[in-house]
Amino acid sequence: MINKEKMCIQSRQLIAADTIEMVLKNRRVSQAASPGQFLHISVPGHTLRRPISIADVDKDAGTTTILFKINGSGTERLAAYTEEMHLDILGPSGNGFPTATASMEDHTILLIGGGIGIPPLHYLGRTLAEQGKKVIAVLGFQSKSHVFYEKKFQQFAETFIVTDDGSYGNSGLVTDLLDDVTPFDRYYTCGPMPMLQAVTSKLAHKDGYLSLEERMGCGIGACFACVIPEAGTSGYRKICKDGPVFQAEEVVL
Amino acid sequence: MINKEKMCIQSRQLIAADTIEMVLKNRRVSQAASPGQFLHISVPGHTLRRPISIADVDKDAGTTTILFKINGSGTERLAAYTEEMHLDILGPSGNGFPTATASMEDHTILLIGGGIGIPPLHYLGRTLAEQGKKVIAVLGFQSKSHVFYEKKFQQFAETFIVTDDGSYGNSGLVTDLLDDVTPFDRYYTCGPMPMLQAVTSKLAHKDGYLSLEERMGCGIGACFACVIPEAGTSGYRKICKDGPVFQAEEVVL
Amino acid sequence: MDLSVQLPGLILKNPVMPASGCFGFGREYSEFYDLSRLGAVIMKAATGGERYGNHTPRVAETPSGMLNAIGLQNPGVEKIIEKEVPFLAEFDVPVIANVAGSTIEEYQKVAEAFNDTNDVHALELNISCPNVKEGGLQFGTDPAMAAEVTKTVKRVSKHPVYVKLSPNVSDIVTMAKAVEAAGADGLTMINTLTGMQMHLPSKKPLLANSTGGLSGPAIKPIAIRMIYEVRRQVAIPIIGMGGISNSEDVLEFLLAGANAVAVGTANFQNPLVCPEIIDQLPETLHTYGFDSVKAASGKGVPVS
Amino acid sequence: MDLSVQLPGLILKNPVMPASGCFGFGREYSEFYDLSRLGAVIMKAATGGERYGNHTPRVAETPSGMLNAIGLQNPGVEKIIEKEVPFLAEFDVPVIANVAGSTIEEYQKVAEAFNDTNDVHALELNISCPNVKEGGLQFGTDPAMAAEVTKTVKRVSKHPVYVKLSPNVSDIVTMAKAVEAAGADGLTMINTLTGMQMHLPSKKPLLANSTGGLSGPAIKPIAIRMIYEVRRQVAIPIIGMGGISNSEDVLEFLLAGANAVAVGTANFQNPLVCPEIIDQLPETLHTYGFDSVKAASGKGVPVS
Ligand SMILES: Cc1cc2nc3c(=O)[nH]c(=O)nc-3n(C[C@H](O)[C@H](O)[C@H](O)COP(=O)(O)OP(=O)(O)OC[C@H]3O[C@@H](n4cnc5c(N)ncnc54)[C@H](O)[C@@H]3O)c2cc1C
Ligand SMILES: Cc1cc2nc3c(=O)[nH]c(=O)nc-3n(C[C@H](O)[C@H](O)[C@H](O)COP(=O)(O)OP(=O)(O)OC[C@H]3O[C@@H](n4cnc5c(N)ncnc54)[C@H](O)[C@@H]3O)c2cc1C
Ligand SMILES: Cc1cc2nc3c(=O)[nH]c(=O)nc-3n(C[C@H](O)[C@H](O)[C@H](O)COP(=O)(O)O)c2cc1C
Ligand SMILES: Cc1cc2nc3c(=O)[nH]c(=O)nc-3n(C[C@H](O)[C@H](O)[C@H](O)COP(=O)(O)O)c2cc1C
Ligand code: FES
Ligand code: FES
Repeated sequence: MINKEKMCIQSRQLIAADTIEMVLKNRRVSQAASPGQFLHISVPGHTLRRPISIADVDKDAGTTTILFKINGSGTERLAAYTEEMHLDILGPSGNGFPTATASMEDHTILLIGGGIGIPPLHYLGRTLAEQGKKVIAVLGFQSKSHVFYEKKFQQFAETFIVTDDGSYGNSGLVTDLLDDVTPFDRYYTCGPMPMLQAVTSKLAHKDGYLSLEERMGCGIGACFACVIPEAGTSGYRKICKDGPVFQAEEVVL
Repeated sequence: MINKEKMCIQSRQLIAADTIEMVLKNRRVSQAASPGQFLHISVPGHTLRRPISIADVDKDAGTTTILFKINGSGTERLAAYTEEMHLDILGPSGNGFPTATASMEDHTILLIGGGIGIPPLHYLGRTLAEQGKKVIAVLGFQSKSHVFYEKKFQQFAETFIVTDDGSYGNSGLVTDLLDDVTPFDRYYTCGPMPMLQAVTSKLAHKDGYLSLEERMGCGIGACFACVIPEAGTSGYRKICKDGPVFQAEEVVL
Repeated sequence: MDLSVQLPGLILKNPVMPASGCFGFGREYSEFYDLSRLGAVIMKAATGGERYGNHTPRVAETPSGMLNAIGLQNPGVEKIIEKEVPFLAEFDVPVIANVAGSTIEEYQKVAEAFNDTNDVHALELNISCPNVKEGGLQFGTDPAMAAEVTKTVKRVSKHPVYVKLSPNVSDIVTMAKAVEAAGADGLTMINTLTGMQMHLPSKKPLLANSTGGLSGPAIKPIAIRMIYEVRRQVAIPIIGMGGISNSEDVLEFLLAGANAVAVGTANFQNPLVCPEIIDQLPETLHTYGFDSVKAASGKGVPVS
Repeated sequence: MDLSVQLPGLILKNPVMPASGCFGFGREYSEFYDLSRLGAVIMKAATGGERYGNHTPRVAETPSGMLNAIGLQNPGVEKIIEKEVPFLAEFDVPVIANVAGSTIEEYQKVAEAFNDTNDVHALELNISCPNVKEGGLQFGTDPAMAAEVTKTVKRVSKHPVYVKLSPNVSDIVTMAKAVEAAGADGLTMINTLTGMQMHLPSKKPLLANSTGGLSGPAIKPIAIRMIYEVRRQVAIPIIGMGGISNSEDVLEFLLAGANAVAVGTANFQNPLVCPEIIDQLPETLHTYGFDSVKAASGKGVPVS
């Protein structure tokens, strides 16, 4: 159930080039949140809210962590928020990654993330590892200065870093590494559309889930701004409500 | 000469109901400012600047004081500014009250102010008193909670307070008191239009100056938003550039 | 404070309703508040058959506004009557159906279909959608075509018909008079203004459809002007919209001549905006000296 | 980075000029910076005789925009040529005279008067001012009248003629084609959209003139859409305007098909905005892969 809530900024820090991490306090939101869901954040002076994924949750502390990249005027304004200020959000929104319902045979999980698509995979990976899965993470960044959360992923996953320019980790694209990783039972991916297309076509035979992005109006399923064609039908799914996570074969990229 | 300047807020305080006083630091502005001029203040999220009179200047300290009433969304936003923040202003703007050029026979000066028209008369009165004039001030407010700067005026002027509802000082309008004050040589007035009309018609035989308000576009004389008909011609004067102060007979109210 | 308004087919407990296309069929917002609090609900557009609409991106943000090019996506009138109207019928709120089409025949078909239900209380004839290739906007910019589609729908429909005017015209009064003469029971105005945003990185229009409809506070002065102009020359009621986001905005529309109002884009910023406006309205009316919505309606328009 | 643009009668060192009515005759802004830095200057409207204009209030603030109803106040074309043009001639900057009138005869008279000076380099025919009772806007919404006034002025004027289009029309392309066929050397677009604001305390329109022209960022999507539509069907150059306040906005207008741009309302917020935009423009063009203004112009418009 989505609510309109105020979340108090408990900490705020620049964790990589143009990338801000915020820890937000609100017990109701953190209790309800599951991996892959997002917050729809109001930005003063802007007509539309900004969707930002949940990157981590501490249910005991009642906090939710988000990570975002300064990408335009809205995220720039958001980046200017400081500790103790409040964000007006709708959330937790959308349908996240299947975790509890994941079949028990899925022993090894592969996470494939690109850039600012990586945050939702963090909360997901941590949750799956706590459920006893083996987790492998292949994370792609533009360059060394953009790398974040490497250590955090290493705490629960065998982690491979790739940068476009080779300035850190392996050089190239996340898909270049997929042949080298241990066999896995299922993958979860989030990142820019070209990456998702490459990943899903390369892993067409595999059980996989992806998290999608689209420009949103309402963020709650009412305005039909964020649809994606459903595979094999003339129908559609709403990214804000039915997604943002879909099974790889469910939608047409 | 008007400049675009940043002014640092040195202090900010609520001095009466909905009325904020701010002391702004900028040496160039304070050096150039004369009584009756205004600052044209930029307010984030608002297309048009807000004109606010200069209420006092400390040339040694390099500060300029403004007083404004929360009247709408722009002044509300301005009221949320706190110490150490910077205002973006154009100023000092317009032509103020004649002081140095005032003929030496004007021994006794009457100031007549209404509400938020009072601030410019403060800097004016202080300046005239320093020049050795006798200053009388008749100041009208809505009610007791709106009264401000009484003590400051008392430092240089024989001061009469009037409130609409009689909750402080005399009850009624500033014009009710004009018959009772000492004879004077010249008057200066600023306040709402009905007050200015009443004052100028009551004191039609007297030498007087008024400061006018009008909605402004540019604030520098380029857009023709703020004109007022010139008396006795088919012409006009621009309040932002030729004014805001005019001789009483110069314009048609 | 009397907030009630009576309009053809509609007994409104207050003058505030969500605008078409910004509220789906009410399901999502019903999770935020009880829809019975609303003056009415205007449903998303209905076309003859199911429509997928345009490619994405379908929305863009603009200064104090947004562009949308949804393209009338909807499940088609039959499914709407079967699945969506019964959901709304559970609330104590009048329902207005937004009727769209590419041809006069399609408008007629959709309007006739709504004769099958008593849970819809009025039609809003959408002759002004800028986001579909055929029909839509032409009906909205040519007075003769607007009159013809109005007449056709009036002839077949058992429900009162409100015609939704497009602001993309040289002369809004001529349009309003044409549909009034054709028998419209009321007007809703305004729909969106056609706009565009270029996407600098791709050097192309940002919306997949290139153009989209501009809505939000940016267009409010245009809406107020058009309602004011129409109110001076047309007698049928007007449901006003375009950039409303608070109760002062509502009063501005009432003064300009609206009898009731709809709220669109503001729902995206704040899903609770409609009930919040309804709660604030009595105080706002009181502040400016009114004791009812009816007393304020048209008060800013000189009698001519 | 090559910012230069050549247009009929105008050799611009950069594509940025202040828009008519927002810059007076340059005197006030010349105290802020050297006007020679500008691509050109468009003067405030000139009419046959002196005009006082409308009563005050003449401006109102709106979300991301403003309304104005100045009413073409100006000292008349003779005084402008005598007193204002010589002042601008001291700068190294092309001057465009904005020509207004209530009748075809007045347009003709003003245009003829400008034949007496070589310090004006082009005319901008203002057939789109929404703030005067007669003339102005009718010329701007009727293609036949627009063509007639264009022809008349072209016949008598020695200067290239740019026609300023009104956005208050159903079909901007028809207007543009009509004036192109009538011999216009270029277009400037867009003028303001007619809007209104109600003043709640007085329960009346805030502007003394009731309606005013809406300008500023709020109207940018409408300007971009209209320029894009016109660019696809009309060959003459376009000076684009409507809500520009930074160098990204300029690039957006160029991509949509403008050859140069004008900045209006943004001057009120920041009197230095024109030179600041000119300074930022090379970096913005570079960021998006252009090495000149000319290369960017029309790049977002599909060849049809
Ligand atoms: C479900 C979901 C989860 C996301 N999670 C994250 C995250 O965890 N961290 C992060 O940095 N980014 C995330 N994004 C992308 C983020 O929403 C955009 O970067 C952000 O909205 C851009 O806003 P802006 O003001 O910087 O850009 P502007 O260009 O000023 O935005 C203008 C408009 O476009 C929309 N927009 C622009 N880019 C995108 C985009 N890529 N996706 C959706 N809308 C966009 C904005 O929401 C806004 O309405 C997510 C997007 C979605 C849909
Ligand atoms: C020369 C001059 C000096 C002034 N000095 C002072 C002062 O010292 N202290 C003070 O409190 N007020 C002063 N005012 C009035 C002050 O400018 C307005 O109260 C203020 O602009 C209102 O802005 P807002 O955002 O609160 O109201 P809004 O209603 O949101 O403003 C909307 C628009 O209307 C304009 N506007 C609204 N009311 C007025 C008004 N009375 N005069 C001019 N423009 C107006 C605003 O500038 C803005 O452009 C002065 C006005 C002028 C012209
Ligand atoms: C996303 C979106 C979808 C819309 N869909 C429709 C529609 O289906 N039918 C219709 O008549 N108007 C539609 N509109 C127009 C609105 O009903 C309304 O007329 C317009 O947005 C102006 O109001 P606002 O500024 O409050 O949004 C839509 C508007 C938006 C923003
Ligand atoms: C105060 C003001 C006065 C204007 N006067 C004129 C004018 O005299 N002639 C004219 O052609 N356009 C006039 N305009 C319109 C502008 O030139 C411009 O077309 C319009 O404002 C859109 O640009 P902007 O959004 O950058 O302001 C005026 C605009 C404003 C705001
Ligand atoms: S954003 Fe409105 S339906 Fe998804
Ligand atoms: S505000 Fe522009 S001339 Fe005075």
